[in-house]
Amino acid sequence: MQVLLNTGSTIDEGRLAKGGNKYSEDYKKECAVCWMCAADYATLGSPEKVAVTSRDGKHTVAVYPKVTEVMRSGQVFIPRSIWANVVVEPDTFSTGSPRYKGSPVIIEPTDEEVLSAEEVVLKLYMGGE
Amino acid sequence: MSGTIAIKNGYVFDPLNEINGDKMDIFIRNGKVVTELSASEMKDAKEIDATGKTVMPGGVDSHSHVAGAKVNGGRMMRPEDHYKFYQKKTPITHSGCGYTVPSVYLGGYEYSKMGYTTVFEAAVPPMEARHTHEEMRSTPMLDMGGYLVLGNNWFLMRYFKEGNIEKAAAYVAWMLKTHKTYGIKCVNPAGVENWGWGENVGALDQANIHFEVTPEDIINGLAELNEMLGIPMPVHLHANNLGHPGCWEITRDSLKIPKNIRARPNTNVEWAETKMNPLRHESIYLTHCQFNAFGGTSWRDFESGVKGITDYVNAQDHIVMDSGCVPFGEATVMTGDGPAIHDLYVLTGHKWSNTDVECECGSGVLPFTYLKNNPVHSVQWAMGLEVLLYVKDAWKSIMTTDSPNGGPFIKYPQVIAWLMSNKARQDTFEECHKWAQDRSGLAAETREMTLNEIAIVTRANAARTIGMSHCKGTLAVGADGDVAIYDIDPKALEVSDYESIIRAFENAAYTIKDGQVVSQKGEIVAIPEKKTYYTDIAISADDEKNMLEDVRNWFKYYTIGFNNYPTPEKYLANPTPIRIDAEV
Amino acid sequence: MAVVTLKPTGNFDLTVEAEVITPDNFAGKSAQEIGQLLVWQGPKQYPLANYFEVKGDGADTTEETTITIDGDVSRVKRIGEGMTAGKVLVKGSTGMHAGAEMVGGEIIIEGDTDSWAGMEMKGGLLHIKGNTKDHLGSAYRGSWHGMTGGRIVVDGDAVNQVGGGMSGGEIVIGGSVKHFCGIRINGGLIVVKGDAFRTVGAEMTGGTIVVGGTIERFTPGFIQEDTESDIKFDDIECTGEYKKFTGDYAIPQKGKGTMYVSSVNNECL
Amino acid sequence: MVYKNIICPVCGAACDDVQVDLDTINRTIDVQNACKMGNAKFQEVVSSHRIVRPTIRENGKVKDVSWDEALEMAADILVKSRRPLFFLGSETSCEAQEVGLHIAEYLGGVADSNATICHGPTVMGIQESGMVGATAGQTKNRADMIVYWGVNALESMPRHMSRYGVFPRGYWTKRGRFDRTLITVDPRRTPTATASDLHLQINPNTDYELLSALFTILNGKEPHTSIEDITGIPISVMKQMVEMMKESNYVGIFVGLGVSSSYGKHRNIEMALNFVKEMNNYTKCNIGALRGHCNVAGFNQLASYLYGYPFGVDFMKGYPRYNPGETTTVDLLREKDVDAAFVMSADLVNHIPADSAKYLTEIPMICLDIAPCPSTTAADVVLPGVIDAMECDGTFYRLDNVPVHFEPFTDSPFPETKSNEETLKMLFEKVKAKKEA
Repeated sequence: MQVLLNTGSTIDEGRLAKGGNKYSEDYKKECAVCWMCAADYATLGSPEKVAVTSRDGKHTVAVYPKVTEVMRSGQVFIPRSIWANVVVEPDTFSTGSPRYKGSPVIIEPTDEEVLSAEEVVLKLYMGGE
Repeated sequence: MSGTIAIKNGYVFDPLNEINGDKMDIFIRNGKVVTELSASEMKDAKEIDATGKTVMPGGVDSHSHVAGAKVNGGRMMRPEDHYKFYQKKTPITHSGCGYTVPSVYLGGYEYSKMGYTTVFEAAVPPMEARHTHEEMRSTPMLDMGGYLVLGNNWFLMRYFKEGNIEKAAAYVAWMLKTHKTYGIKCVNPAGVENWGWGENVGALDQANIHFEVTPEDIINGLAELNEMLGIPMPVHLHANNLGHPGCWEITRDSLKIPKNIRARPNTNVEWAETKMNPLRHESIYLTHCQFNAFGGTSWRDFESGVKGITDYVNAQDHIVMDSGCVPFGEATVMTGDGPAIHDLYVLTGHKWSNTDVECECGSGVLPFTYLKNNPVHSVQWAMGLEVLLYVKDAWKSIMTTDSPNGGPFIKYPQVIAWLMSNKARQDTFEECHKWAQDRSGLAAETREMTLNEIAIVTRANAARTIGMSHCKGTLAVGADGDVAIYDIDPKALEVSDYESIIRAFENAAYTIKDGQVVSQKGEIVAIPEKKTYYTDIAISADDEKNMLEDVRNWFKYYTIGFNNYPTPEKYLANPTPIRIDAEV
Repeated sequence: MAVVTLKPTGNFDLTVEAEVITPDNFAGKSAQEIGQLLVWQGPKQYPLANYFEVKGDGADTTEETTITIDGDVSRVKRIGEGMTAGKVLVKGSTGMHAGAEMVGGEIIIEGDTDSWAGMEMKGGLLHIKGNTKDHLGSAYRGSWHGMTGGRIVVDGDAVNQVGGGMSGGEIVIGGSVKHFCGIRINGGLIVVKGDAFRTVGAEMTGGTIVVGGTIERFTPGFIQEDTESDIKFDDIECTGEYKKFTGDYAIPQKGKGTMYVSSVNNECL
Repeated sequence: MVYKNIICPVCGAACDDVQVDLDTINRTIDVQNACKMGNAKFQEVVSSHRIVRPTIRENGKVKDVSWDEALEMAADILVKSRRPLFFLGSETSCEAQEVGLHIAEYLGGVADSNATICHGPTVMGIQESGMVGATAGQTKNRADMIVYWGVNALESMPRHMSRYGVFPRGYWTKRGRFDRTLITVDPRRTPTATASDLHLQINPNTDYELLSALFTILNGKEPHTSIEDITGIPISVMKQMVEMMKESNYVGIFVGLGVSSSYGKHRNIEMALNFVKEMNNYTKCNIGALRGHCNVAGFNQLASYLYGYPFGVDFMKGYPRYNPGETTTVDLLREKDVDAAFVMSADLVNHIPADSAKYLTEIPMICLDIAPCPSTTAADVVLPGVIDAMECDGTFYRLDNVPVHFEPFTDSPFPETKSNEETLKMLFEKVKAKKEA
């Protein structure tokens, strides 16, 4: 399903990041999460995990879904974090600032493991070092 | 020996010392002017042959916008001002950019190249004083200080309404020390507070909203407490109604307010041995007169109103003023007068920035281009020069462009040329809109300033006015060894060849600071130490305690805590307090 | 007419700034002298010959000098910057700022260009046969004065901010544009033959914009005045029926800009 | 020991009323007045995960080294680089950033900071339009209407509402929240939106169009009807909003990344700024940005006064140049146009898109930080950071560009350095020595 990805802060994302706990389980539970409305979640088949893929298909990341009333259909939200940024569009519109708000992405059910922040760096960015 | 130098055979112009183009030598030892150097000192000293050259004290700018929040606002919002005007780094200098709002390094170098060694920032918002000081600290080549903006301060307005001048004085003494600033700046008194509600004031007797004080109350109150405290400089006034046709009248009337207040500067310092009395006798220092001297009633019948002001100034002894000249071309207008800049936005539709500062003051910034074919701009050009040429006694005037409001300070050489050469003015009349001739009296003015008068309006009087002539603006024994040597032979000078005047003042042959050559023919050759001056007034502990009780009470209206409000000395380069024992 | 051919041979791992590649700089120089002209890569300058095989001498005059770049120079910036006459032919794609501030002469780019092509252009012709990116013919950051003269032709697509702050000259886009085409223009002509995504003519206060394709999201501050057919601007012809709008009324006291939008492709407007 | 009036070094609010009780024996810290984020950061002074030793990566293995060795290797990387990127993050002082700028200038590199991936477009909008703003106390004392546009203040700057925006009792707003109307514009129904009197739930990426329509209404014209479908907001609601604003005595608008980071970027902000400028012909109206990192405004101020440009400053040609999209971090990395990076007090790998982050992990990278994070994991040299406002003094600029001087309540845990400023000065000395050798 193609949706628009919004990213941004949540209070606990802020608490964990500012507290230097980016490698904690709590951080993963707070941030490796894709918020969506119930209808979209049902359309996906109510999966345990979803894969989010950038529009160009180059980057995919597995996260947990979270169903919430604050989202509208066709829009998802991932707290600002490494998981979100794997799929945020790197084009900056000639401004230096990538599309943290409103990047088109594809979401689908997945069985892939949800990686920790450290694993994302090591596996997705550093070639599995 | 560092800071030791002999400048031989130059034509010296040192107005405070009554030296008018005499051929003589200047000696500096350890950064200070001395009568002579001993033979052994001469061996180690640098010697400069100034034969056929003009020697003046280092230039002093008593009103320029070079550092602080609003200047930086101008820098930040104007990349288009910078991208074609830049300088590369050298082994000793930093790089920089910016034409009307240069970055701090570039600004310092550019002033130094013109022979300036001392510059005072015209407006320091108290709450943002740390910012101003950070920028001054980073500005190379120049000794500096800043004036604290106090004309719409809540605490003062409350004291003035209560008629409590003693507490107001105690507050000002505390504020100058707290923010390490030098004197009192008063911008659009009572009007800027009204701008907090999108309003202004229009008359000297119009009380503002809520605080119910008038511009007259504020000007009078500040001038009174200024002299009670013995502050080195007079109250520095940016009058009401700036930039509005017809504003010259309110300006003249503002100048009348402190007529009977006696100047009592009480600076406790060692004075250089000048022949003239270096102490100011003025109770008010009007800034950028040109912008406050608009005549007419609208833009259609706009004309110069300068004469109305200069006639009054010529007849009185309590006023000194700077000009705010308009040399045409790119400018960035920036002032503590928020509503004035809003009016310019309405007029032009340009980029416009504004920052209101809680409980204190405000500011506005707007890019501006003065065009020779624009009728109003061309009159403004004439007016700026009228201000300087109509004031008969050069000791009542100072040359500025209110940089970068009328134009950037790098245009000073051009302004000097217009002042010295009637031909330069006539040639410009040829190029600009005919209103310049029709709506001002400049075309008929034939006065040509002498080099001595130029020395008065560009250094001696600037230093004297702000109470810095104990060390600046003169080459008297004991003064700082700040010297500018220009490639002008006064004996051979033809003022009709004004291009040569411009060239000479653009790049001093030598700029010497504290006895060290720092720039030479437009090249920076050394980065000297610099000082930051501020006024440190001792008042009675009881007065301070009583006043601070009020201040603490009202501090809840700030968003910064009382303990985090002051500006620590670490923000100053070589903090240099000017001590005053107040007679409060 | 003399042709100087530059064949890319060097290492372009970091981008190269080569504002020196103009007929003005090449005229009157031999191939060897041209090879000694300096370009930037990072904070250092190197001879042009480190990056290009140079063949042919420049003509005596700028007008008669043609530069052919025979290959892909998509990591070379500022080709033809500020040129006043002569011709540059690029048989590939270029980096940013191609033909920026050009005053005269002709640049033909057979491939694509990166952003800022023809920035603040004053005269001449810049013809991009492929696609380009952002800020085509626009003003530098913070300035409201972009292109003032000359012509830019793009056969393919442009992306964002086409002609920002333009006050003269013409830009003709054969393909489509995305956001803010004609932002803040106050004069001149922009013709987009294909589609535009959104914010066409935003903040315009003068000048003319023609969109032949579909505008997906219309700029709200425009008001329809009229319908016109087969409009013509000197040699630029736009056939078919157009709805004529004025705007942008989001900018106070103005609304002197004209926007023509294809009737058939924008029925719902 | 209890310390008062401590400044919180977390977000742009720069709250200066934090009270800290530090027990150095039991290594505990109790913090009053700070929000959740602030409190978490203060715990870093005593945390167990703090980076305490410099490390380098050698043949893929990370090992502890002395400060001198780490600085030597860092200097080597920078001097060998042909075009280094200096990412001078905003979670440290202006004083440290200044040294970083000087090194970048010296080496002809590029200096950038968090603004580039935060409110950079806001600054660019200001460059197109100017900004009519005020210090935070103006809204506190005067504002009877607050608009949060594209910002979830309750979660991104938790004390904004209570200290500056909505709840504080100011001079003319003695009843706090009751004296104010609150409007939120956000595509999400955030906690901030829920707390508002009016929520415009706008379609994503249509901020420019909505602002343009509001402006058209302000100018007395009717916006094109297609605007309702585009933004998802009825024109009648837009008119209501404009009327509410005009009828207020003082409107304070706060924008967040929702405006500057969505499609349109700086043009969105530019339009908001234009609207505010014109609104001042009807009532008093100011605008400000909520700035996430504590000193992100500081770098903008510092770089502007030292070199003329607020971020993305390229010293390649020996003088400052600026062109976002070309001289900015994400673009330089995506285009592989730098070959080494120095990252200070910012977790850059975490915060930029994959293409750029991946390249960053491929080139030599030096990282100065206080806690393990994706950037330190990928770094070749890690220098332990000193925590500003807790362990050393310095300067931040808060969200409204007011500079705040902070004093520490404890010392740097490292005998080798007392602040990040000092660490950078040591690094600069080594860089100069190598370069001039």
